[in-house]
Amino acid sequence: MFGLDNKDTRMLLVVAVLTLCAPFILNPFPTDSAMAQFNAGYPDLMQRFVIFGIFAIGFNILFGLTGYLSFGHAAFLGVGSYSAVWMFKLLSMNVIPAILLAVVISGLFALLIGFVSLRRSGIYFSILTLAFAQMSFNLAYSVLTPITNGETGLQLTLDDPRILGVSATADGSIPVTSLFGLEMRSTFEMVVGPWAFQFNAGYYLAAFILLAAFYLSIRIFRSPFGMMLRAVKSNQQRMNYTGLNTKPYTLAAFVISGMYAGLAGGLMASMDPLAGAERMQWTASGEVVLMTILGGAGTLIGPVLGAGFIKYFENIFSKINDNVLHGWFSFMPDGLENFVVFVIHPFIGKGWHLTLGILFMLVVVFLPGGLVEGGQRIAKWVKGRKNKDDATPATKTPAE
Amino acid sequence: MSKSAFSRRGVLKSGALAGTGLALPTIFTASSAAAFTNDPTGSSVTLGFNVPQTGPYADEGADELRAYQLAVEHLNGGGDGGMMNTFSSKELQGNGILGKKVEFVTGDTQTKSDAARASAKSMIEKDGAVMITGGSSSGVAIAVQGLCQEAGVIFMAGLTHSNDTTGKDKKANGFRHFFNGYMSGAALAPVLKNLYGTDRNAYHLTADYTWGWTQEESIAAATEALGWNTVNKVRTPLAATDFSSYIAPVLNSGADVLVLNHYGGNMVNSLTNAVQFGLREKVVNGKNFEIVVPLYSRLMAKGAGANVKGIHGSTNWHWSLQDEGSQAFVRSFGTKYGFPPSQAAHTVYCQTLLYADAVQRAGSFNPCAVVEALEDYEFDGLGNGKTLYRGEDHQCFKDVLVVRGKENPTSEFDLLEVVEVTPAAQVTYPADHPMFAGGALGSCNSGA
Amino acid sequence: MGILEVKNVGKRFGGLQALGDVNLSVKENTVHAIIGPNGAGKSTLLNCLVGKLIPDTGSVMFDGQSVLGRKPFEINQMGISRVFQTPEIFGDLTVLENMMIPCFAKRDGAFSLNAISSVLGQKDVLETAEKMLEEMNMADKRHMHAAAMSRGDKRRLEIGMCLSQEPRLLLLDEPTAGMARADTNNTIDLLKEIKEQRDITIAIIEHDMHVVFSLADRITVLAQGTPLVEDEPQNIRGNPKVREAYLGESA
Amino acid sequence: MDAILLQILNGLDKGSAYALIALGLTLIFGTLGVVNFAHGALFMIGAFCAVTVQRLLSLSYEVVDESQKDFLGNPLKVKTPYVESWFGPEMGGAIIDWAVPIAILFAIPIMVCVGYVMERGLIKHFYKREHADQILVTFGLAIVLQEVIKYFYGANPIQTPSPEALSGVANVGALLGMDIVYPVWRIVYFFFSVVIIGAIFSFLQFTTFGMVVRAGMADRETVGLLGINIDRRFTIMFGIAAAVAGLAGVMYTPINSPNYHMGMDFLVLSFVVVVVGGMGSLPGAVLAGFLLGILESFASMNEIKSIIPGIDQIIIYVVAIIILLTRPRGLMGRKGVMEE
Repeated sequence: MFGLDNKDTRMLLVVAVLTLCAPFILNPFPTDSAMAQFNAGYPDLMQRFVIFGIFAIGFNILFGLTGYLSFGHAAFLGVGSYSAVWMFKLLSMNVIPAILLAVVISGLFALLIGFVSLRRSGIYFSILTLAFAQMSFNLAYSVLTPITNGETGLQLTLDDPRILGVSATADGSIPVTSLFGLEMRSTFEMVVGPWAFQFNAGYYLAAFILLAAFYLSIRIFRSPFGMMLRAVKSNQQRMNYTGLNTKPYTLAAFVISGMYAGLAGGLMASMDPLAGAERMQWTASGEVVLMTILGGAGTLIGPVLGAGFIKYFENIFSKINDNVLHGWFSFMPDGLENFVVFVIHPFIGKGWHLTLGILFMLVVVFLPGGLVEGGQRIAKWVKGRKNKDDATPATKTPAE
Repeated sequence: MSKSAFSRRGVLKSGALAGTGLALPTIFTASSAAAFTNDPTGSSVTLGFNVPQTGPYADEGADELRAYQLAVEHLNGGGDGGMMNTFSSKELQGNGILGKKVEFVTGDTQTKSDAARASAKSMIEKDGAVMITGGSSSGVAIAVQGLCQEAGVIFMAGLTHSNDTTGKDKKANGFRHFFNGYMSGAALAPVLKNLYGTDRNAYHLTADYTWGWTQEESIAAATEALGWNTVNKVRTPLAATDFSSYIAPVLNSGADVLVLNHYGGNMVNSLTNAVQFGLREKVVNGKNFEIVVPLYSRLMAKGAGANVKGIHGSTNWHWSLQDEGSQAFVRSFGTKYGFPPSQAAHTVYCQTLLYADAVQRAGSFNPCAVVEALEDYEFDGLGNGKTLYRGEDHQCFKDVLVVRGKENPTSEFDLLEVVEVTPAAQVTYPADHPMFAGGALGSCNSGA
Repeated sequence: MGILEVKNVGKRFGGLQALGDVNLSVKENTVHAIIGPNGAGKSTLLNCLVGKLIPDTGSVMFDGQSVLGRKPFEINQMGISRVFQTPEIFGDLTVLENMMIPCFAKRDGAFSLNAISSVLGQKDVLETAEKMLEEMNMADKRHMHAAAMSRGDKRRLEIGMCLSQEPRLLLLDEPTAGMARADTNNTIDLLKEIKEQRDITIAIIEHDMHVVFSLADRITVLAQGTPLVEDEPQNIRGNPKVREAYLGESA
Repeated sequence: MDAILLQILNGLDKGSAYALIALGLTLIFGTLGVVNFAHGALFMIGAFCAVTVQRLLSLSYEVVDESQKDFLGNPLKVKTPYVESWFGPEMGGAIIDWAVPIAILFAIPIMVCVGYVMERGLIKHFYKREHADQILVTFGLAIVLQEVIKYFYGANPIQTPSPEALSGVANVGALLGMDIVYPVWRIVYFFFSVVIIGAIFSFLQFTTFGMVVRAGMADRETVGLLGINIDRRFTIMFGIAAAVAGLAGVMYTPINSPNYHMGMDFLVLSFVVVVVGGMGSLPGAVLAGFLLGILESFASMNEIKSIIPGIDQIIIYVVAIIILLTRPRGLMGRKGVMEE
C-alpha cells in the first residue's frame, strides 16, 4: 500500500493509529487518581511530541543515513520559527503560508550552511555546523534583536500590520493562529467516567503533518537516493570511483533534513506564535542528536521514540514535586513516607536532568541500538517465549 | 499531606458524577459557553508556580518555591499566617480562596522562553491552573505573560526587572510586583549624588540583551540628569564567563565609576573581575574609583563574596527591614526553613497573597474580575510601605531600597545593608514615559 | 593509437621525483600490466590516471579526451573503473545493494535525486545487478552484509561492481595482494574469463609475476619513476635489463 | 599600546584555561579514540575540589553570643573555624586563606581517581563503539556529574578567593617603562598552565612511558602487537588528562566563582579549540587555545566592536570556520583522524 512493502505499511499504520489515538493512549490514568501526574495527553505536550518527532525524523535522514553528525540543526528550527512568526505578523494568521515560508527559508539557510560545512567531514563537519548555529544564536539574542526580539523571543503584538486579517480582534486581543478559520488552540474535550481526553485541532494538524513526514522519510529510506546516502556513510572512496558525486548527495540530504527542521519550527510557531532564540542554542542541537541516538540512529521509528522519551521527561518529571510524592506515599507510616520521599526527591522536579542523564547512560550501555533495540529485544523475547511454549505444551501451566 | 493535589478541573469531578460511562463532549474553545478558562468548580483551586529549577537561576527558583509553599500554607490557614496578619486588606480568612482549598502545581522554566511557556501551558491545559506566577528573568516573564493573556489566566510576574515587562510588552492579564530598571535609576541617583558628587565619568558594562539595555538606558539617564558624564557603554555577550577583556579597557578610559548592568552569574563574574583588576583601589581624576551594581540580589551577592563590600545598588526588598510586614514574613519563613528569605521569595509570596486577596474581594476567579480588583489597588503591610498597583500599566509602585555590600557581615546571610529607603513617590513615573512607550495593555482576556 | 595514452607524465613530491617521464599506450581490448619494484611509481601513476593526483607535466588521454583535472567520479563516468588493492566495497550494505549502486551510477549519472521511488521498483537495475551476481557466482549471498564476506568474495564483488558499469577500461591495483594461493588462482581465472568474454581493456598493476604472466598481453616495466621497457611477456622474461633492475639477483 | 598589551595578557590568560582543557580532551581522544563530552565536567569537579577544601578548612563550631541577634531575633551563633582554634587565629586564618593552593594537593589524587574510575567503569566499554554512542554516554555522565554537584552545592556561584598575598595587582609594565597593572592571580594562572603544559610535553617526550603512549597514539594496533599492554597505559593517561582538567579547574576558581554548569560552558568551546588545533594533536590544542583566547580578547575591544558590532559574540566561531575551511584538518591535525 502507498508504494511501500508490507512491513513498512504496517509500521506506517501503527504510527498512524498511535498518533491519531494519542489523546487516549497518553491519558491512561483517571484524572482524579494520583497517577494522573503521568498523563501526557494534553495539547501542548502532544504537539511537542509530534513536532520534535518531525525534527528528529529529518535529522535522522542526514545523520542516520549519511553518518554526517550535524551539531547545529537547531538553527534551522529557529529560522523556521522566526519565518513563521513574521508571516503571522505581516501576512495572515493562517498557518499554511507560515509553514511554507518556514520550510523554504530554512531550506535556503541549510543550503548555504551545508554548502560550506560539507567541504569537510567527520568531526570537522560537526564543528563547522556547530559554529554556524552558535553564531546564529548569539546574534539572534543580541545584535539581531530588531528581527528576532532577542531575549524575549519574537511574538505577536496588538499593532502588527497584518495584510490579510486584523491587527487586533474586536475585543482587543491578538488574533489566534488558524487553518482557514479552524483555530489551532481549539480543543474538543471528551469526558468518559473519570477519564478526560482532549482533542486539539493544532495537535491533529501537526499529527497529520508528522504522518506525511514519516511517510516521506520511509520513501526516502527505501529509494535509490536513500541507498546512495547509506553508501556515502559506508564508503565515500568507492562512491567516487563508481562515478558518483558524493557532494550533491550529502548536500541534498542536509537540505532535506534542514527543511524538516524548518517544518518543525514553523509548526511550533503555528501552535504557539512565539520564537525564542534558545531554540537555536547548541543545547537544542544537542537535544535532537540525543533524541536520534537514544531512539536508534538510522532506524525509521527510533528518532520519534527518542523525541517522545526526552520531551516526556522534560515536561512530566520536572513537574513532580515533594508535595506530589507525599501524596503518593501518604499511605505509609510517617517516618517511612518521609524516607521514601527523601530518597526519590533528588530525581524529580528540579532533579529531572539527573534522571535523564542516568537514563541516557543506561540506554546506551544496555541497548546499543537505542530504544528500537529495546523494542526488538522485547519482541524477540515474547516470540521466543511463545515458541518455547509451543514447543513444550506439556509444561504449560493451565492455571493461566 | 493531602491526598493527591491533582484534581484537574472541578468540572471533571462533576462530569464524572454525572457521567454514565458515555462520552460527554464539551467543546473548549475561545468561543465556548464556559465562564472563563479553568473555572474552579470543585472544592479546590489550583495555582501554577513556574520557576527556574534547572539552569543558572535554580537557587533563586528554589527560594521562590519555598515562599510559594509558605503562602499556600498561610492561605489555607496553616502556620502563623505570616504577612496575612499585617496586610492592610483583611479579606483573607485562612480558609483558602473563596472557601476553596488552595492547591498548586510546579514547573521548570529552565530560564528559557520556550520551556517556560511549555511548562505554563501544561499547568493551564493539564492541571487547570487559574493563575501562573514565578520566574527569574524578564525574557521568560514577558513570554509567559503573553501566553497567559492568550489563554485567559492571570499572570503574576516573578523576578523581572526590565522596563519592557510593564512597558512595551505589558499585558492586561499580567501584573508585576517587582520594581524595574527605571526605578533603580531613580532610587540610586540621589544616593550616588550624595556619595560621589555630580562630577563623575561613568563607564557601563551591559549584558547584551533586552533587560541589560533597558537598565543601561535607565541608569544612564538618571545619572546624566545628575550631571554625570557617560564615557562608554559596552555590551558584553550573555555567554561570557570571563570579563577581563571588558574590564581592562576601563582602566585607562578616564572613567571613575563603573556601572555593571549584569545579573546572576554575569554579575558575580564581572564584579569579581573588576575587583581583581584593582579598580577599587584606583584613583582617577583625584577621586576614588567606584563600582555600582544597579540590581542587587542577596543570593548572587553571596557568589561574589567579599567583593561586594561597600558597593552600592538597589534591591526590591531585604530581610533586615524593620517594618511589621517584613518581620512577620522573615519570622515565618526563617522558622520554617532556617534562613532568611530572598527578595525573590518576598516578591512571589506577596503576589500570591495579593492574587488571593483580589479574588476574594472580587468574589470570583474570573480573570477580568481579578484584573479589575487589582487595578489601582492600594495597600500596605507587605513590606515596602504603601503600595499601588497602577491600572494603566499594571506596574507596582512602592518604596525601593538602596543597599550597600556590608563591610563586616555577622553571618552568611548578612551581606547587604539598607542605605536608604527611597519613597515610592520618588520612583514613580508617568505611564506614558518614553522608556515605557510602545505596546498596549489590551483588554483582559478571561478565555470565555 | 591506444585507448589510454600517457605522454611525458611527471610527478614530484617535494624532493622526490616519483614519476620521471612516463609514456604509455594501452591498446584497446588488451591486458596491459605495469610492473616494477617497490617505489617504482606504480601507484602514483595509477592515481594520476584516475584523478586522485594531478601530474606536474605531461598528458593523459582516454579515448581521445584528457582526464587531467577531472574528479575521480567524472573519470569513472568516462568509462574507467578501478579495483583497489584492498577491496573497497560498501561494507554496511548487502551484496545485492553493492551491485546495484554502480548500475544506478551507470543509468542515472553522477547524481540523481531519485528520492521517492522505491529501490525495489527499479526493475532494470535489479535485473542487471542480479545478472552480474549470477555471473560472479554470488547470487546465493545477495542478502549478506558485504563486510561479512571473505576477502576473496569481497574482491570478486568489487570486480563485479566495476564490470556492471561496463567500463571501457578496468584498472586493477594489485588485485591479489595479500591473498592466499587458492584465492589468487580463483581471481586469475575470473580475470581470464572476463578477458575472454568481454570487450574490455584491462590495465593491471601487479607484484606477483605468476599473475602477470598468466594474464598480460603486454607489460611495461617501471623503475625509479620511468618506464624501462615495454614489450610482450615472453620478451620481458628474458630481458637482462629487467632482470637487473627489477628481478635483481634473487631471480 | 597599553590597551593592546593588556588584551594580549588577557588573551594569554583565557588561552591558558582553553589550552589546559583542550589538552586533556585531545589527549583522551588521541590515546583512547573517545569523544569525551564529560571533559568539561572534570574541569568543574576540579573547581569544586577547591570549594570542598575551602569548606573543610572553614568547618566551624558555634558559640552563642547573647549580645548579637540573628535574623530571627534570637541570640547570634558566632562561628569559629576549627583550624583557627587549633592553630590560633593568625595561622588558622592563613590556612583558610590559602585554601585554593592547598586544594591542588588534594585535587591531584582525587582527579586521578575520578579519571581512573570513569575509564575503567564506563569509558573502556565504549572504545569499540561508534562515536555517537560515546557522545551519548559521556553526555549523560556529564549531566549526572553536574546534577550531583548541584544537589550538594546549589546552583549559585560560590566564592573561592585567592590567598590575600596573591590577590592584588602587579605592575607588569614596569620593566618596559610602562604602567600596565594586571591581577597577580591571573599571572599565576598563566605560569601555572605553562608549567603543566611543559610537564605533559616533557613527560610524553622524554619518558619511556610517554614514548609508548605517543607510539600508541600514532598506531595503536602495531604497538599492541609488540606485546606492550597499551590499555593500562591509556588508563593512566586518562587519569592524567582528568588531573590536568581538574587542576585547571582548581586554579580557575579565584578568577571566576565556580558553579555547577561551568563545565558545560567550557565544553563547546574546548571542542572548538581541539578541532581548530587539529584532532589528536597536542601542540595544536595548545596553540589553538592561546590563539582563540587572544583573538577573543581583541574582539572585545571597543575599537573593534564599533567597526563590527557583535563581533565578540561570534569571533571564536568565525575563526573556527575560517581555519577549518583553509586548513582541512585544523592547525596541526593528522590525516584520517575523525574524518569518517
